[in-house]
Amino acid sequence: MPAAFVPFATFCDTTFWNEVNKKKLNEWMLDETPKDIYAGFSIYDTVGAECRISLSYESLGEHSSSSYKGQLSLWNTLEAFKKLDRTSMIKIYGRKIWNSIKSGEWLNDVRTLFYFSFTAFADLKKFKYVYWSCYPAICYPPDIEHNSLVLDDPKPLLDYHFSTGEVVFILAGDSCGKLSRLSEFSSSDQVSLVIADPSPVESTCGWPVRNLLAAISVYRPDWSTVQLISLRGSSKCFSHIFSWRQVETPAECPAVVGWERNVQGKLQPYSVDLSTQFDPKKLMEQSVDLNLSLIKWRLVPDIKLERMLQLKALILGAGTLGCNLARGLMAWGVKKITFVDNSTVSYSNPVRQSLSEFGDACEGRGKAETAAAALKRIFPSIDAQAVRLTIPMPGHTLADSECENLKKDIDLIESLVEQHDVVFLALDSREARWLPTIIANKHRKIAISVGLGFDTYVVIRHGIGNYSPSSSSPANEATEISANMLVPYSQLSCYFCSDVTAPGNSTNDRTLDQQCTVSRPGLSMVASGVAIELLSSVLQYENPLEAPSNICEADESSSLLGATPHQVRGFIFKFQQITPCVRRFERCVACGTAVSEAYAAEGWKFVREVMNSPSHLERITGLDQLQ
Amino acid sequence: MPAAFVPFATFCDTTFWNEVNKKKLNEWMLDETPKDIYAGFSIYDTVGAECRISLSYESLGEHSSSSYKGQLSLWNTLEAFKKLDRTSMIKIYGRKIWNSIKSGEWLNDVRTLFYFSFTAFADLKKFKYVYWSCYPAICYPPDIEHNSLVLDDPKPLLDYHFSTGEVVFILAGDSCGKLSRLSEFSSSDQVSLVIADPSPVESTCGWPVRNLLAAISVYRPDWSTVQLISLRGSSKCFSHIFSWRQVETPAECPAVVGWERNVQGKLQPYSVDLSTQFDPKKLMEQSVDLNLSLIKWRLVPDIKLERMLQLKALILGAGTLGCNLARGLMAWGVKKITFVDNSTVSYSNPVRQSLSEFGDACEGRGKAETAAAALKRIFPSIDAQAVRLTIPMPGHTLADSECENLKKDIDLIESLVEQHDVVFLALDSREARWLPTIIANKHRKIAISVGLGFDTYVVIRHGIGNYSPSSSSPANEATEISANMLVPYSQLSCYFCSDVTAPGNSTNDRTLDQQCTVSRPGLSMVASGVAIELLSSVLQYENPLEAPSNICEADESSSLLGATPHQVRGFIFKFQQITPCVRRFERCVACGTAVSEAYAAEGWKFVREVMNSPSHLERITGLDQLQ
Amino acid sequence: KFRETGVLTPEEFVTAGDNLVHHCPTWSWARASDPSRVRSFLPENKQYLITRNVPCHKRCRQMEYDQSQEKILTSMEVGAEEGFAGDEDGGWVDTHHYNQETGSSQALELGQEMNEDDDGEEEALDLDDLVESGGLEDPDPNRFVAASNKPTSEVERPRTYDLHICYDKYYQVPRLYLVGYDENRRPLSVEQTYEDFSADHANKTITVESHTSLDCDMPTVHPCKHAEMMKRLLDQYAESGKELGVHEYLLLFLKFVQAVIPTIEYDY
Amino acid sequence: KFRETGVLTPEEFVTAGDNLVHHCPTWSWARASDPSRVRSFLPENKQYLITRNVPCHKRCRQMEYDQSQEKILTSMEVGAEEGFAGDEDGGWVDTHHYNQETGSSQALELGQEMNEDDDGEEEALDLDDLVESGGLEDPDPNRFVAASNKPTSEVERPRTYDLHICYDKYYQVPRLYLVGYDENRRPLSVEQTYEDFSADHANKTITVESHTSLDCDMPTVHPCKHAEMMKRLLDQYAESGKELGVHEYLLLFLKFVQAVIPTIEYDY
Ligand SMILES: [Zn+2]
Ligand SMILES: [Zn+2]
Repeated sequence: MPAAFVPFATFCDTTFWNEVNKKKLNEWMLDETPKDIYAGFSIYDTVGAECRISLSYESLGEHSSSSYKGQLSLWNTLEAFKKLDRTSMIKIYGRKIWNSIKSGEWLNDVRTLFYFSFTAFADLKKFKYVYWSCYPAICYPPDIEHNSLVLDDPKPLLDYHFSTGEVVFILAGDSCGKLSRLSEFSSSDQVSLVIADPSPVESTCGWPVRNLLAAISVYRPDWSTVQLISLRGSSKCFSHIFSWRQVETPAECPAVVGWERNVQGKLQPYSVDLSTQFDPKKLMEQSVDLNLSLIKWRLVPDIKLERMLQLKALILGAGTLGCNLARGLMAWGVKKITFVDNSTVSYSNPVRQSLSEFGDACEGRGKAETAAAALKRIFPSIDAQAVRLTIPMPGHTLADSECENLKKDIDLIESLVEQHDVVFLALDSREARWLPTIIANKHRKIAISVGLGFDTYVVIRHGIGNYSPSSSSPANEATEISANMLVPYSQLSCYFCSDVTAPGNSTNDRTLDQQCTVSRPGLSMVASGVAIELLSSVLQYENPLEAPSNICEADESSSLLGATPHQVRGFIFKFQQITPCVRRFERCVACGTAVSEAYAAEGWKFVREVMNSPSHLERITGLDQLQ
Repeated sequence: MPAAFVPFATFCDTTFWNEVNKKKLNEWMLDETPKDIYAGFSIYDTVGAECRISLSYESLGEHSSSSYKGQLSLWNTLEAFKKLDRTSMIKIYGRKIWNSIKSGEWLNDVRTLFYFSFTAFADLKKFKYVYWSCYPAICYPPDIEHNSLVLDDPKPLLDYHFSTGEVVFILAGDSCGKLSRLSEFSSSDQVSLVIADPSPVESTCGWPVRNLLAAISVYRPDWSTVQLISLRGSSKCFSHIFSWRQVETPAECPAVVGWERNVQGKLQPYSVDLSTQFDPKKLMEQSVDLNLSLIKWRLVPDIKLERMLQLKALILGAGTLGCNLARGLMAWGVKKITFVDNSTVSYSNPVRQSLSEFGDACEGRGKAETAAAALKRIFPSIDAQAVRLTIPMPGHTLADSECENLKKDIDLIESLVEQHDVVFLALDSREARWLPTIIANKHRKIAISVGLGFDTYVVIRHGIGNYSPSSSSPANEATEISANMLVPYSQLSCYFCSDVTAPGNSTNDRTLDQQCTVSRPGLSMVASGVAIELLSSVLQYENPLEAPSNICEADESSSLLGATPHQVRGFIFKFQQITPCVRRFERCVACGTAVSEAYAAEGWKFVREVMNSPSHLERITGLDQLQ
Repeated sequence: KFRETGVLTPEEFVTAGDNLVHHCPTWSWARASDPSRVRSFLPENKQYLITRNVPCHKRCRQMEYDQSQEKILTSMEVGAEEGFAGDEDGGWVDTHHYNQETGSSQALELGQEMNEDDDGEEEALDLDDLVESGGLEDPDPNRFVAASNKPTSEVERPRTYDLHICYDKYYQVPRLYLVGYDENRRPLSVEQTYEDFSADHANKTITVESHTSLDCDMPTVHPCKHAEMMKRLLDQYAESGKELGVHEYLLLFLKFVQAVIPTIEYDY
Repeated sequence: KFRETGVLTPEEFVTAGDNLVHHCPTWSWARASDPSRVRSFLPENKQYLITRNVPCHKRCRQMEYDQSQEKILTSMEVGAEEGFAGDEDGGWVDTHHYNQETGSSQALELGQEMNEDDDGEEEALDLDDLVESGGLEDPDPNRFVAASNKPTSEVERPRTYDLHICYDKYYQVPRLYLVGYDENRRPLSVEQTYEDFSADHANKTITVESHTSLDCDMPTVHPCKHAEMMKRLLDQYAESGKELGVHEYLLLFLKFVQAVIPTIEYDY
């Protein structure tokens, strides 16, 4: 039966490419001259139809005696890799082997028969690699026939192989010996060649046997047959008889084959994209996602992580709170964060605003821009944006010339709110929260206010959307609710609901801006952490926009992550936290119906009126009658 | 009476030096050629004995017509500034003025009489400046005598001065006119000269009058007297009669004087250090301190801020908690922070560990080193140190070869604890907290453990020091305490007091290392914030090392900042926080007497024994009998 | 409207500034230090107001009790107590913030420490060899020298201040910045500046911030309570029958400033 | 001691490794990738153990129910439940952590999303013109080609894995790293690797971390529960009368690994 030989298949592990990256960057640089390379094989493989060649980090460094030697040609451009004249190349490598055969060198160093070529191009920026191996096999002698029978006891051969590390050796009678001792035997009956055979296919020899047969047929032109034992570790070993048609040894190297084929048998290079394994940005994405998945895998299997991962968060105010909120969101996997702020980083900020540094203060960079840039420095894959804008505030009188800008600013805030899923009101003044409250309400977005006192903090999720009179009758709903002790999201109060005056009237108002605000430094972290976790719990409610609050006390079973209280208020001076639930106030200056309607009807003109005269709010809500 | 003239004194405000900095850096660079400079003066000054010259940001740019013109010679080196031949220089400037006088130029541009020189050297790196002004006064005519009488109604003169901006003009009868009209008058009786006089000294004219007199005496060699009105804004105006000895106008410029003298009357340059106003690092120090002072000034006048500012904090573990704790400390003004950690930043860290970034993960930097570097980037004046060290842990068997290192590590930890005032145990495993607990106890340092669960956190301040039997009888003290419901600091439990097994026995232990720890992302911020504020409250207790805890509930009046509970435990799944108080357990595996004594007696050998066999702890504490 | 709320529009600020410059010519309008600093809602040549060389003879701790200032100070104090709770969410925190009436501020420990640091002499530029004891120029008999029988006390060599009044857009009130000079004509450090404010009060409101129109950081009286204070003063005037026009706002504002910095000699 | 606690000293790891290499010559010792990575407590030439080319024929979701593995899986599950509370402060948190018994993990949404992203074809290197349909080399009648009557199913072209066993100093147990290859000999992404683990269990313990001895990040079975599991297995053996020596530790460890990655053909 005509002989067949199992071809090689190259497996490059990630450590190999990693080593290529390092050597190319630090050592070889633009040098394209071929480098020595070593490849491992195993006699234990039993699966598949190829002899596996392994390239790993060791392939470019030290090597064991039982590995094949070859050359690595790493090209600087894809073009060079593609243009390579592979037809000539295999001939050159074939000639090298042929020379070893003719000179008898192979008897002392059998690895010269197995010399291979590894051609590659590495895109070090994108971590993409193309490679193509050539394991030259000389098509000689002609018309090889092959028969085999099972070898009874390969153990002594395996022992010899492992103890000497020799890949090819001879067996004569019961004793093994070096290949060079082949010269001692004149007849092919007296001796068997033994080869550590990487072929996984039973009774079919591996690729390296080809050049071995060529070598023997040249070395012993009088022989037309040879016994060859294919040594395997995990399956039966066979003793093969190869025979061929005797011809005169050619002067020139015969035909050579051996470019590696793909799994479909086509001659084609391999390409591999290792960016997920090497690109630091992707590695980081992976790590961050994995880290979050641990929550799902280990603790809360049903958690809807994607609600965090896909969340778009708008943070109004990039100060102490804004920075910490963004950090909390980022840690939860949120990938889209937009900051709005109108001021610049001053020297007192960096020690408290956790996304700014000394250098930002020196340069007087915008707070929003600074925070967004820091997020990207921390996690390059995040989509962090900055908008510099002053939020229109009640009581902050507007000159006529500024109306055009007011209109533009309000449009911008509207579109920002629309484009995000949650709005954090981390602003430093009461009145700055007024317009965002109205706009978040209008667009039915989750809005969470975070505020700090000196040693107290408050986190409130604003009621979502107006009470809609067209739905089920209010009376019934109210009854039902009070029975369940649950206040629906739509009925929760906003930041302003408990006020009986409009914001921005500076006589009654206690607004302090950021320079005036004094709070215990740990407070911002506590409040931000609480706000983030309140959001994460709300998002785990079946429909987050309907997450109710228990009117009595926090109900642990509200969501997968526990309670979804309406407010969390903390008192650091006694390390206490409470979770009050307050119903929407119909005459609220921010979320009350009258205000929503006025804003819907008049838009920026309504805002202008309130800016110039906050008491307008008290009139339209009817608050003035209550005072 | 012989005439005296009030000399000039130069006042450079910070905006002037700021402008010099900018121009020198961006425009002049190494160019040393003199630049035009303008100086302001005021006729409203009434205090002091000098005519004030003001240099401000305007001095190097646009200038009003009522300012003096001069030249700025800014030298690149202090040597050049010092070597300057000032004797020649004043002569050169004097000659310029003398030329204006001789040519009559001064009649059209009187400011040529007041031409001055400002020589300076600016150390732009240290924000230190030296300068010396010269206001040349020609000592001519000789023997000037002077008499004066009060002017009744200066108002018309002031009006003329302000409306025309003219510094010197004439008064003839009731009408004012340009100086150039002086030619119309042949007798000194017909006309008065009016000068806007910066002198604050009543009835004594200012320095610029000198060159004006020289000019007149040259212009009118036939005159030996002149009437001159010294125009003042805030005090009485005087009409002066100056008379002098008539001499022939010299061909060469007479003697010139005018280098500015210091307040003691010495000829000497001025130097000024504006680093606190310009050096960004100092500006930041100032801002940070100021920001903290607001707490004292506005809210808690008696707060002992210096206890925070001088605190030395040791943070064991530079992970999520360690980073946030450091940020909290920095925000409280702590200037000395040392991190201990043994691991490097991995890709999943930066989104949670608030002192690391993507780049740190790429480079695989040490966590402690990364955190310390970040602190310095945020606030360059902070003294942040990093120590890479693995804390010896019970149950982590030690090979004999590692004993030498163990000894060294323990010595290092001991000395670190000794050198700091507070130790934060922000470690990721239970057993890693064991040795630090013992050592902090030994050195009587404040030790605060912070730990995270998935949605729970705990902050414990360990009891300080062992109960010392030599002091007042334990029985009495205990009674007294229970009566007050206060547990003294020395009687508070540590992190391990409620355990009945030794740490580190992995069968019973639930230790999870950082890769295994899963906690809700907001938690670390909350716990760190709480821990920092617990510390800040404890530090405000009269003797912080004696701050007791109320056994019932947090007592707001404990310290200036409120309660000083023993523990704060939080449950984010219901947004609740409790403040339990637990007494020290005498058989505690970490703070129990038996353990302290064993460590005191055997040191690292005791640690080694526990590392190899944690149950040793249960034996020596007698815990095994309780199990 | 300013009488109701104490606040001022930019236009009213200009009106009041013009009036101030007219009545007190020590004051003048100033321009921004560079075009990028021009605030568009104010005329280019009226960006802020400035006066220089205001003497300050004694430090605040040297000041005797001055009955005439008590009333203003007291009303300020009231303002400070009510306002500085540092609380953005007034309604619910009132019951537990610290009572500011107890205990007056101690001497500023922090500032003193920093002073010591700053006085480090080792880094001073070496100028000794430059001191000329004569020879630089001829003797000058006509140079005025303050009569030697007057002691060269602080009264004679007072500190001086340049005062800047800017407009604060956020609070819609005037805002005061100060640049001080010591007896040796050197700019004062912030800590030195503090010595000229009443420790009980001024420390609460003086911060160092960047000037609205210049490229410098300067001590400034924080304007968060200005509107309220001004309203109080306006009310006092109204009670005594005087109704102030908006152009007189800054004259009144200077009275308020004098209450904050009582040591300054501000006599016009 | 290892029988009591399930942990191993470095010396014991080497002993057990030598034994593994001796009995399963597919395994061999390996060196660190560079001198800086050498861990001093292990011999330089015995830094970790490696075997290559372990086939993995089917994905985990294709695997039929296998009675024989049930017991081991169950005991693992117990371990997971008790251990992964994510709590450093066990004593007090137990009552309120989530009950992990309810609900099994759903398919990994996150991973799938990422896969889609990664499969972006637009950035693939253009290699079409390189595909040689012939002419590159002579026809080769002696090349072995798998008989065409066998379907080229997954069974024929399995995924393969390289397995690395390192020593984890912190947990004092062996630690498994894996490098997988797909049917086209390309390294597997982490998400693909997950397909070979039992979704209910393995997801909880597989992370990607840097290899102890190499410069690469690789999927690894987190060792935090190894000691406990090993102790369980040792106890099971002890109950059935077999007392394992420390040198057999790694053989037992491989059984444990097989429980985690049931799809792997690991037959020695
Ligand atoms: Zn509302
Ligand atoms: Zn204890």
